[in-house]
Amino acid sequence: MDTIEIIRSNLLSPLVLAFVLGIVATLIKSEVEIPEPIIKAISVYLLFSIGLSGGVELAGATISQFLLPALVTIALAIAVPTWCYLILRGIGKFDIPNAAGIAAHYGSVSSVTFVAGISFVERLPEGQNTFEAFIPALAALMEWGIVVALFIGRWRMGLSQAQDGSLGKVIRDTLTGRSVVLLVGGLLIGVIIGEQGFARIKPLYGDLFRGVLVFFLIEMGMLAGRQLRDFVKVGPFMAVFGTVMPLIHGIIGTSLGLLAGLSPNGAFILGVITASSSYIDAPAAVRATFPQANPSIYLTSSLGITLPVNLIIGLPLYYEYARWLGAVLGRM
Amino acid sequence: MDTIEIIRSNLLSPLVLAFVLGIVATLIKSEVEIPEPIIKAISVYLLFSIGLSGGVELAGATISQFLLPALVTIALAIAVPTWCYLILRGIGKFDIPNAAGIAAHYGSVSSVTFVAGISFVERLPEGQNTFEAFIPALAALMEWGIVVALFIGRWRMGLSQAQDGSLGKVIRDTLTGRSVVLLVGGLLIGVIIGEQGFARIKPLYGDLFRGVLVFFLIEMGMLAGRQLRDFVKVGPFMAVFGTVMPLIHGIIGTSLGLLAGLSPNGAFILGVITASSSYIDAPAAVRATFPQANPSIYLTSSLGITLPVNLIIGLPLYYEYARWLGAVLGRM
Amino acid sequence: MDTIEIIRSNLLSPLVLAFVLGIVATLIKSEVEIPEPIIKAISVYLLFSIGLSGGVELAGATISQFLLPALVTIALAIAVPTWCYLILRGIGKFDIPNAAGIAAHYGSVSSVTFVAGISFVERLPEGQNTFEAFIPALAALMEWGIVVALFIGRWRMGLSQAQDGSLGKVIRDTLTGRSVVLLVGGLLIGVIIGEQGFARIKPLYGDLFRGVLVFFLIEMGMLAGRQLRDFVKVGPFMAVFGTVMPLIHGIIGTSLGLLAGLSPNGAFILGVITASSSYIDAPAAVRATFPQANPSIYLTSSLGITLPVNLIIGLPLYYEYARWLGAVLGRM
Amino acid sequence: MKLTTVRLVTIIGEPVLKERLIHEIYALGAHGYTISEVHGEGTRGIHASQWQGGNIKIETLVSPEVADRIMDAMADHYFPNYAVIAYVHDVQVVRGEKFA
Amino acid sequence: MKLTTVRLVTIIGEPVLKERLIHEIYALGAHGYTISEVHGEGTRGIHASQWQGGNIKIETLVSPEVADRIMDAMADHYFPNYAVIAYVHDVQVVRGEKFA
Amino acid sequence: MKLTTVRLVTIIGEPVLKERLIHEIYALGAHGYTISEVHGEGTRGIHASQWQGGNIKIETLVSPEVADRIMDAMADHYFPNYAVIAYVHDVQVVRGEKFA
Ligand SMILES: Nc1ncnc2c1ncn2[C@@H]1O[C@H](COP(=O)(O)O)[C@@H](O)[C@H]1O
Ligand SMILES: Nc1ncnc2c1ncn2[C@@H]1O[C@H](COP(=O)(O)O)[C@@H](O)[C@H]1O
Ligand SMILES: Nc1ncnc2c1ncn2[C@@H]1O[C@H](COP(=O)(O)O)[C@@H](O)[C@H]1O
Ligand code: NA
Ligand code: NA
Ligand code: NA
Repeated sequence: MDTIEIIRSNLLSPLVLAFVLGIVATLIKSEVEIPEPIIKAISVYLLFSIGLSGGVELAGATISQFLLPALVTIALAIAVPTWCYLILRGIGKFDIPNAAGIAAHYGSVSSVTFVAGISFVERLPEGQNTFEAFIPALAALMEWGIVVALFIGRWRMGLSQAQDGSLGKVIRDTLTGRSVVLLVGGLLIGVIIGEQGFARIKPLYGDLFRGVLVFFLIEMGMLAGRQLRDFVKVGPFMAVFGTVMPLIHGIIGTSLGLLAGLSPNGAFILGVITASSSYIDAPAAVRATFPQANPSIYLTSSLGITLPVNLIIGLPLYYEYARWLGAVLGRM
Repeated sequence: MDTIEIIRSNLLSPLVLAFVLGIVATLIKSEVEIPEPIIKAISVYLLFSIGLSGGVELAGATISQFLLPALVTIALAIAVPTWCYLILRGIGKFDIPNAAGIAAHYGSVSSVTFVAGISFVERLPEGQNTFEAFIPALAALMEWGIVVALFIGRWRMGLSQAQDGSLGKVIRDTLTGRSVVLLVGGLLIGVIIGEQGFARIKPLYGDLFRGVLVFFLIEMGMLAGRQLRDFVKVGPFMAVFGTVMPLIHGIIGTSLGLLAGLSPNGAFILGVITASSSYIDAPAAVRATFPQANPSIYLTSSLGITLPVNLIIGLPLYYEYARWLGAVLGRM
Repeated sequence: MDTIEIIRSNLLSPLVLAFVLGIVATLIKSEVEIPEPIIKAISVYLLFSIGLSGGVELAGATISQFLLPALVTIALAIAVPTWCYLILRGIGKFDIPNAAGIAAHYGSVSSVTFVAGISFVERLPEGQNTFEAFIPALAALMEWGIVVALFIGRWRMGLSQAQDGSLGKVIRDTLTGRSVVLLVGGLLIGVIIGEQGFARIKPLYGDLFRGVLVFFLIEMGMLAGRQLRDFVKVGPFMAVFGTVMPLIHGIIGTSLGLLAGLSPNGAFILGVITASSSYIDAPAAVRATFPQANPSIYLTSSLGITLPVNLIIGLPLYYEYARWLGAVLGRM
Repeated sequence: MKLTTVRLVTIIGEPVLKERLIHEIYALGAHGYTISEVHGEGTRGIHASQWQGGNIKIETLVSPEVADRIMDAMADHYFPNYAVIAYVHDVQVVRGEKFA
Repeated sequence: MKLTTVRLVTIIGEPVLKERLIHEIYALGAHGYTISEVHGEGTRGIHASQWQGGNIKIETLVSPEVADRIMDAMADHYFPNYAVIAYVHDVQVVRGEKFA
Repeated sequence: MKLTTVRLVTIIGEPVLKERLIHEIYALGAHGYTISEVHGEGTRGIHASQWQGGNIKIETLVSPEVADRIMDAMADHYFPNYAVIAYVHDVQVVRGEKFA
């Protein structure tokens, strides 16, 4: 597939179309509703499935390649929220709580974007659709970006002024957060049960995966649609920030991934993880730590701008870039 | 299969048996409960699946055959509520709000009956189990029967006496109602992604369809069972109306479908759509527009009488009639 | 597979691992949450699937073999709660309400343990993975153990002191309880639709079964984990009772099953049913009948001790015992 | 619009009591009730249905006499063995006769 | 901390009325509301949305005048045809001006 | 049956505060609470958890002194930065000492 074809095929993939259907349904005030318990259960399912599938593939060989990408991911989890904070303070002129709050979102991971990235690769023709099995562990590591951003904010404010939700609690919440537990737990179970054990549960965790993701994206579209309405409120700076930063992060993540020895597909997914901005864990953590920060700014830019940008133009862009750079580096 | 066999095989199909299980569970006051969020999510799933599958099949050729059946469906969406209203006023002696309210139910579509009709055809032997791919669009058109019935009622009452939920709102609600958005949205997505895109999500939207429908019908049976208890309250006229009208509508819909050029299977499904009576959208719209109308009448007849009549004897009857008339018209 | 291998392979099965993941998630206070409506729907699904699959397999030949195992099951449903009651009164020194309440739990069935037992067999290599199709009916019969235990308690207390929830109500509730209706209803539907009707819904009720069970066990693990914390509260007697009784019951149930003519696999599952202790129906019935009984005792021992004991060491133990005794009796 | 005063009795307790409580308040003279699903903690420990999703809250608008009877019944039949609380206060309604 | 008294109006009724009721209480002067999902029974029979999951309960803290207006509107526009009840009582809040 | 008067404090706010609020009311002297899931609108705009399912409502029966302390704490610690409201009124219970 050439570049145009990749972009077209992403735009016209069931995933993006379901996302757009959700946006449209919201804009025309349609009452399509996927109840909250379903959405919660689906996100447990998606993360656990990804962990499982990764674990099943994991073998001694791939683990030895894990170290460098893991270090790169940790570096990104420190660097991304830091430069976001600096840009938001310096150029965006936000106060400390708002800058740290937004940085926490862009420094961590959006499960849906991550999952869509995985699915993007799996959709490719046989032979081109594999990636490193330890990728879910990278996503779990990147969750630490939240902690980094909140730490920066609290440090700059002086501890006294922040809310009493101690950083210790945020660290614990991050370590034991849903996505970390499901990704890592799934990974371990996958390693233990192997191909053979997985075969009997594959109808649920393998075959249905993409269909369920499409269903999920209808709701994500509705969510993004509701935030889109507040688009004007966030002002021009955040509109640009929410559009451009993920693209820059995607390129950086992909590049570093390749340099750390990941395959182009693996580097692409690391790019997606870096580009994505959280919309579940970060809002809750920020609300608890910096209640002064304005939620409509970070929610709208994360859900209403960055999520669609990543899903619609980010995915094919990072992918094409990964292929191109991979070729340049002689990695394909 | 001959007629007896068709009837027997419908009665003993998992769908009807699950429905009966639900009725029995309610009658013996068993606590089997499928929670509401699940039921809501399943109905989103069923409608979206049907739209999708239709869209995937849709090709240039079939679209050109869409016009006439669409016109016939629109005619039915106007005619059915009108004659229902007249019969309910003239013979049933109902007042305007009740007559219009009941007409709104019988003039529109029950998703579950529609879906069961589709599933009825898909269960047939290879080669006999196809139908026009644009059928979901006809179901969406038929939803307009609600608007027609409410319009008649409001016109006869004089606008002043009706509640302030303006007809404009009802029209908007109908256009953007859940079933319309999901059927049409699914159809469009199906057209765009085509066979190839569908293949990867078929495990969810294709393979599981029938099993999920069976699950759904347990709950529908419980719903019908609860209404059955109020059976005596609706009086003999509505008992007859609720039994006979769907059969007449089914025959009319099937006949017009064949005359409009549909295949016997397609005409059968149009018959099912015509015969079915709404139990979600119509009750809400009627309650908002004609609060004076007595909900136990329209809910009991729609859910407690017409739904079982259609599922149990209607489906095989319309199907056999479609095959017979199709043969007469030389269409098989 | 030899004994060690059976134990190892159960411990490392996706089911047990998912259960352990749930326990761990609770212990580290992770916020992984599978919402209640999902869990309710899944248990409806699991019971209905098992009934269905059983019904599909059921043939004239197997029915004639049903009588003796059914009588044995009824005998167990009377004997198990009786001796539990006596032990709890005599050795455990519990008062009447607590003794009867705990006996009601151990005398009836835990759906999840039962389902895990079925899944244990189905996972075995082709040719060794069949069992009598009427097994679900035995599980339904065993539910009567609740009634027996409550009857004993009320009899010993004198009716005046028990709450007004009459035994008649408990009997009706047991007969029309969720598991009974779904198992028996599923069984009947399975018989009627047969292989051919089942084929089209098998993707949901057959292929997905194991995967869904794994998902369910994550939540069961969290449930057990929450009870584990109260472990200390129940005291040493109940800790021993909750560990040892299921093992004894499992051995007795398996032995009697083989003597009643069941295959080793069938006898194994009867052993599992006997060993398992209820955690849904019994708590509700006991709470209504003997509010004086302390729920933390029966809930903690049933969910926090007996459930994990059965899943982790009980299943392979009963299975190996069934194979060994089957060989001794020349039944393999 | 003339408002009249009636009493709102609120009962919070275990779901297992639902049917029995409804039956009881009707027997004591209530003509309606509203239920919500809630969860909570009090001075008793765990209760049987706790892991199955908490408590129910039953609210019923009644005349003062009926309110007294319900509060008595709660104290006599339920407080000893069940995790239940009940409280009552005055509210004003438009059509007092509906609740009398 | 000085507490001031405002009125808490509670409306329980069919979900189909949700949007209209919210619109109406705002029009009559409320500045906020809280909704819960409940179910219940009263003196009317079945209503349209009953099988779809019960009733809604709307609570709004308002000034006495607004409370009177809302109660009037309930009695005039909704009681005749809908399964709705409404009641009102005094509560104390910290920042009375927020609800006035 | 002798009824005694206690105070019912109601707090409605963002779910993110749940643990902290429960901890706080216990620290101020409450012995129990009941939570419901609600949603609503007030004078602040969107809040972080809004799209995740609304607000929580915490109700706690306490003595008048504890009620005052809770209202003070709400006003001091939460009103400035969070979307929270709180109100209080008298109710009557059977066993007043349970809540004192
Ligand atoms: N002080 C209180 N304030 C509010 N609700 C309470 C209080 N005490 C108990 N409850 C509620 O009543 C239920 C039973 O209380 P208890 O019998 O004390 O365990 C609890 O689960 C709470 O939902
Ligand atoms: N006496 C009452 N106490 C509490 N709630 C009531 C009462 N009467 C009616 N309700 C509630 O108001 C709704 C409508 O009542 P009705 O119009 O009498 O059918 C019911 O479904 C209940 O939720
Ligand atoms: N006047 C009011 N009446 C009832 N509930 C209110 C009112 N104002 C605010 N609330 C509730 O309190 C929450 C926070 O309010 P606010 O801080 O004004 O945004 C809202 O989401 C509502 O649930
Ligand atoms: Na990121
Ligand atoms: Na119709
Ligand atoms: Na047992």
